[in-house]
Amino acid sequence: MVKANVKISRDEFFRVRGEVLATWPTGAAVASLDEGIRRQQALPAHKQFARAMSEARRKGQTLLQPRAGVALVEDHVRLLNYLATEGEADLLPTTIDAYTRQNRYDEAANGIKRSEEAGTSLLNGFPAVNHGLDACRRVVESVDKPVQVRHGTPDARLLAEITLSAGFSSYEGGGISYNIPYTKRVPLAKSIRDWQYVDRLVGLYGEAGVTINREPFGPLTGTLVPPCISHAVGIIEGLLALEQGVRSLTLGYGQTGNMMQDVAAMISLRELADDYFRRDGHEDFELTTVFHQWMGGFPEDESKAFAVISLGAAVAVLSRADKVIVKTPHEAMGIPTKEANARGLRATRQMVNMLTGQKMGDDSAALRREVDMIKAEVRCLLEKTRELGGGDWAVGAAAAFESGVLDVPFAPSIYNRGRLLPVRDDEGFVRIYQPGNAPFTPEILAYHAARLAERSRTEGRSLSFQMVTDDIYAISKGKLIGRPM
Amino acid sequence: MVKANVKISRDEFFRVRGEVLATWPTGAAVASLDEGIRRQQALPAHKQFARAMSEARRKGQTLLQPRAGVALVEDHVRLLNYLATEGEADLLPTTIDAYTRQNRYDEAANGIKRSEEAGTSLLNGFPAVNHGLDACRRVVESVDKPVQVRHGTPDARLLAEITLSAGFSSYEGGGISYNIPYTKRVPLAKSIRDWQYVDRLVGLYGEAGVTINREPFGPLTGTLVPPCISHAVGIIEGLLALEQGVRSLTLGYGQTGNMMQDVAAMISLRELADDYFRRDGHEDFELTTVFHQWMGGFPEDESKAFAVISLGAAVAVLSRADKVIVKTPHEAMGIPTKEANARGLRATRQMVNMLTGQKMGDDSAALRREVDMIKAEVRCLLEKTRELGGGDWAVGAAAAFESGVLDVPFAPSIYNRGRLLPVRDDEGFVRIYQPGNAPFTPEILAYHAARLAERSRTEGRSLSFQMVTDDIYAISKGKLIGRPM
Amino acid sequence: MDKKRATIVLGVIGSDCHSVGNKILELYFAKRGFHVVNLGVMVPQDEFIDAAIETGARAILVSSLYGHGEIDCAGFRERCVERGLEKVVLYVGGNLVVGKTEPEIIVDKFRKMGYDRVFLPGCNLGEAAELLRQDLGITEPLDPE
Amino acid sequence: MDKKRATIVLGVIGSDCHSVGNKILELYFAKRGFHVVNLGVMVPQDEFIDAAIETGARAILVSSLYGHGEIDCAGFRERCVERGLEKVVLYVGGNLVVGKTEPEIIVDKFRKMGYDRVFLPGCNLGEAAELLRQDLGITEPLDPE
Ligand code: B12
Ligand code: B12
Repeated sequence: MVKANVKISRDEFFRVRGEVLATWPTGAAVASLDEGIRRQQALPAHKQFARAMSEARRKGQTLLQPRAGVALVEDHVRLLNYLATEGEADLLPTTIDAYTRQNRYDEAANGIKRSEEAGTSLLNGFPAVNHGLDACRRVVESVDKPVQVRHGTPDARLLAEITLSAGFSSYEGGGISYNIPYTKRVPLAKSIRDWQYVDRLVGLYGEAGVTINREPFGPLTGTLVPPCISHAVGIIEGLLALEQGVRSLTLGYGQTGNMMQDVAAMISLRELADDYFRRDGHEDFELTTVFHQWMGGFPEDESKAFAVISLGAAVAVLSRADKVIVKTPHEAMGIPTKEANARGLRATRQMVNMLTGQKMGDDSAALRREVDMIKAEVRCLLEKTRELGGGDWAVGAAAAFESGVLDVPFAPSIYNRGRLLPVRDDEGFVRIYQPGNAPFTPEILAYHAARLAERSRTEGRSLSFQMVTDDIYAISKGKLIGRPM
Repeated sequence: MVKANVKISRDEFFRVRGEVLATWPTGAAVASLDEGIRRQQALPAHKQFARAMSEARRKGQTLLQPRAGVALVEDHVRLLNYLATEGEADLLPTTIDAYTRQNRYDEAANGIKRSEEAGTSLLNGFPAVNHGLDACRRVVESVDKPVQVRHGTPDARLLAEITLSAGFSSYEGGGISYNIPYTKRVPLAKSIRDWQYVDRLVGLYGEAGVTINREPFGPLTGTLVPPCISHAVGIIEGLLALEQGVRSLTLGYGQTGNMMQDVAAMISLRELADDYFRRDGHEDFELTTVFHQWMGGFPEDESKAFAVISLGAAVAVLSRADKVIVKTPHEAMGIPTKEANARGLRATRQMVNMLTGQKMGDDSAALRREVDMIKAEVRCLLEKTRELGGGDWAVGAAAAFESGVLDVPFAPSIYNRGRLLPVRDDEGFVRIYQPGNAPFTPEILAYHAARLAERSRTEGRSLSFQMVTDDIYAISKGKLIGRPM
Repeated sequence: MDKKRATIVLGVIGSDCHSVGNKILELYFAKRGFHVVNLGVMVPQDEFIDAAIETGARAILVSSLYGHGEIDCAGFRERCVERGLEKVVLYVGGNLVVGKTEPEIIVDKFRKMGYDRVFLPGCNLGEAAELLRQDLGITEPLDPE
Repeated sequence: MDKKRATIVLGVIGSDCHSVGNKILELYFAKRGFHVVNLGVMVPQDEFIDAAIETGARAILVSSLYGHGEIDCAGFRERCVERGLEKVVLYVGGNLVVGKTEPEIIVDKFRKMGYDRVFLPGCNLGEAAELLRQDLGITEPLDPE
């Protein structure tokens, strides 16, 4: 069996690097890694992402971060500054457009051109590769907060080279989480390999004393993902990243809407990740967490959207997330205007401020039971993955998806089995309805089945795909659970 | 000692009734109590307030009710219907204007006239007495939900006669809760007496088989009121009402913003009230509860207001309130437009729907400790009140306020001592900073002092009125606790 | 410091019971060195004027929160003049009209009614006190917050 | 019932990965009696057309969620005609443009591009299926939901 989860050698890295930088003309400008390192070293403390995350954790704060990106540089700078001032954001994003995510830089170029003509953004994000180093530097230098690249790119090597060189100090994504939910035909082995490159790049910055924060994408498809699945993926991506020299890791989780499940998920994520990382011999890392406000379909009505946003904000604090990713009242409709984006942030800010320091149910036995249940589930998935990989997480991950040991609900990738089906139980916990090939113990499956039977009974109907569909629509239609009328 | 908490005799009631109806020309139209009873009997089931409350309790639902009232009848009807359809309200209000609340019907008449001229409401509510029976019937008949009178009237006898006769099926207020926070110079003995009249009127409807719902006003001044104080007042008003024959009682509580305190408050309110009512020999009553979204100063920013509204909605459900009174994003600024009112309702609806059936921390020991603490506090206040009244709650209540045993923070009434001062502790619980003459045990005071000492330590400043002021402003400035910058 | 201890009359006009802001205003202006005569809530126009005459107050600070401000505050300036308080400084503040309204419209409306300055709910009390100092021609600085 | 089992091609256009609505649409239209060829996400224009030609589909249902609809969907009608699908019924739906936009503007824009019907995210699938039945000239009623 090939060993895949090994640190990429310097030689190999720089060999590949030449190829990567050559894939688009703007790559040439970042040829010197040292210049990038110097720019990172020159970043003032308050613009360093890893430092902000670490301080938040130390002080027990929950930092606020929006998503935002538009086609043109000056508009993007204006947008970010607006979100910092009017939105009271603590951390800034640069969300990348969907062409760039697929390395379709020619289409991104067309999008830029058409946006210039239209005088408004026709792209759903900031095409950082096309704009290149100087424009990215302009972004980082024009704002006064740490900035992160947020995207969904299976091969994000060139994007990383350019943005990190420009001074972005955090980079979202991972070889699984930016493949399975975001693409159709990219083999996992390839995206994992390409993300090892990104992590190795971050590791090289690290060797020069620059800590770049890395954040695997927790929510996956954002749609009824049982916590154990996203935790398993996040922990594997964490292990892969640590191997390449990443030190500042933020693991994420997307809200399901049941408060207890969400709090339990955040607790178990922290505990499990710490455990798995140490068990594999990693010591020198800083683990923080991010909670994503509801990632599934939103209600169109903006007042209702505010309630969804507010619940996410509340649970972020109650679950002691170090960061919360904020949605907007425009979510169901389209990319938010800067005003709508700031409105989501301000609602979140108010909730976060009101609840900071509050404890609700921390000593609950029911909560602890859910924590233990999630942990047991994740262990089933991860132990089998480890086994499939003969101890190698990269090999194991690819094999696990191939066999359906890991299976992300509703994902577009052909490399995802798509046989596991989730559904909500009678209290709204997302449970396993059909496990597909996921290797849960009979006890775990019995627990899920028992909870789901309660719902069947309440609704007087049996479990079915109709119920799953009803649950997918539920929050957008004003409920948590998709019950029949 | 006079016995005051006794059922008003029929004879006395009807003697006084003559005087009451004569205080304004519109009184004449409701001279026949039987006609009112017939109209109430003719109300379809889904428009009966007591029934709606009782069903909500049985089904574990939290019903939504806005506040709303404008000067002119047709506008008011339009407003209520809008709140039912666009706002998805379960229960409708008719909020009475402030002149009517002070029985200044001539000024209300002027307000109606000026509103007609201006083509918009210049009154802060619906002047039901001036409009009289037929207009009130029109209101009840034009909507398809139960309607309640919500006001703040120390002498609400004529208002009750007219509105109940017209088919309003719930009546808010009480001799203490609609005096102390709402007026300056009305003696308690007088307002209690006048409210006994109202309760007796409700009792007479009850004797004819018509259950009118009654709701003491829980939040009092809405400003940092410790739960024990509003509970004591609510329970006394409940006892006074039961004595006069009221059967459907909804006790209320205004959110403080600390989730655990709020949930504990709602649990203790139900348990204590039930206990006190039964101890006094009442058996035949139905007790439900209402949770008021934050009643203090709101943030001006509407997005932030949505977060405050959403937190209130969440806690209403988590605390199993049978009803939630909904604020609006215009709260800080002025009487809401019907659109803004509906927006508050829709945000609340979404939150209520998402959380219904969820349990968060129900089994928490820390929560139970707060429940027990509130109960012990209320018992101190109520036992002393009982003692001061020689077993008579009406006499006791007046004496308790006179001596400062009962003392509502920041109230305008000269019959309220105003020596008790609340302030938030380090987690945002509203605690007793200065008890004034409130007869808490040394243990209770020590508990409060210890919690407050924690805050002192965190903030590095001693307790002071400045801290109280900071707390009054806090939520409107985006925080729960008024900490120095 | 006693020189600047100018007397001011404070109260909430009409049938308005909102007492919280009133208590804060009393404490605040007293702290900054004014001599505050606080009439509390539910104060008729003539009670303000009586108090001002009685105490020789040079300013009247009217609050209205509950929405009837437009009705309650009308004619106050004329009444002051009628009763001999030609020079009294008249401030008004709070949620002055029914409904969320553009600040400019509110300020304009109450300026036209004869109020010297108009304050909205979110106003900065420090600025208000400073303006009052100027309007009363007090030359010493105010007491610290 | 087999008569109305008209073939329709379904897919999410461009670089768009939103797969949830697509899975639901597939199941829904199949349930109502259509024969659905689902191409999944990230489908180029020509792949839609290839599939329609291959399967003899009479309608193409295009989804675009991610905001690039305006760019990705342009010229599709012309391309269909070019490749001999003069009569194919073209539907489009989803979050078709970047940013919250008035429904009329969106519908108008895509109608002008040659789409027969334009659906917004909150649309009722029952109505869409019914319209499709009519547009395809199917006379029998659809299968029940
Ligand atoms: C879940 C989600 C994701 C998941 C998707 C996982 C997956 N693989 O499916 C993740 C997190 C990966 C994701 C990624 C992105 N997303 Co996204 N996502 C959503 C979200 C929250 C829900 C979508 C969903 O599943 N809805 C539930 C299904 C059932 O509804 P639906 O998709 O709308 O489909 C129904 C209808 O539209 C209709 N319909 C659709 N097509 C057609 C066609 C016909 C003919 C008919 C009749 C009906 C019809 O019927 C469907 C079934 O009922 C929406 C916002 C929302 N709706 O709340 C944003 C949203 C669609 N995403 C958006 C964006 C921009 C992105 C990204 C580019 C990231 C970014 N910049 O923020 C990337 C896309 C990358 C890429 N290459 O595509 C934007 C699109 C903006 C715009 N149009 O202006 C949205 C609207 C959010 C927003 N307001 O910014 N997203
Ligand atoms: C608490 C409260 C109550 C409590 C009051 C308890 C009490 N006795 O004080 C209760 C629940 C009893 C109550 C009752 C009513 N209320 Co009320 N209440 C509020 C609330 C939520 C907070 C008020 C408060 O205490 N704020 C905190 C203090 C510190 O701020 P403040 O009062 O604004 O005062 C500050 C500033 O305004 C300024 N200021 C004020 N005056 C002046 C004057 C000068 C010269 C200066 C420089 C500054 C200044 O400085 C003050 C200190 O910082 C407000 C809405 C809000 N603000 O969020 C509604 C509000 C004031 N109430 C309102 C109404 C209508 C009523 C009722 C008529 C009921 C109803 N129809 O809904 C009754 C009033 C009955 C009556 N007779 O007056 C409306 C007024 C609407 C309008 N203007 O269009 C408001 C705005 C709510 C709303 N949006 O509908 N209320």
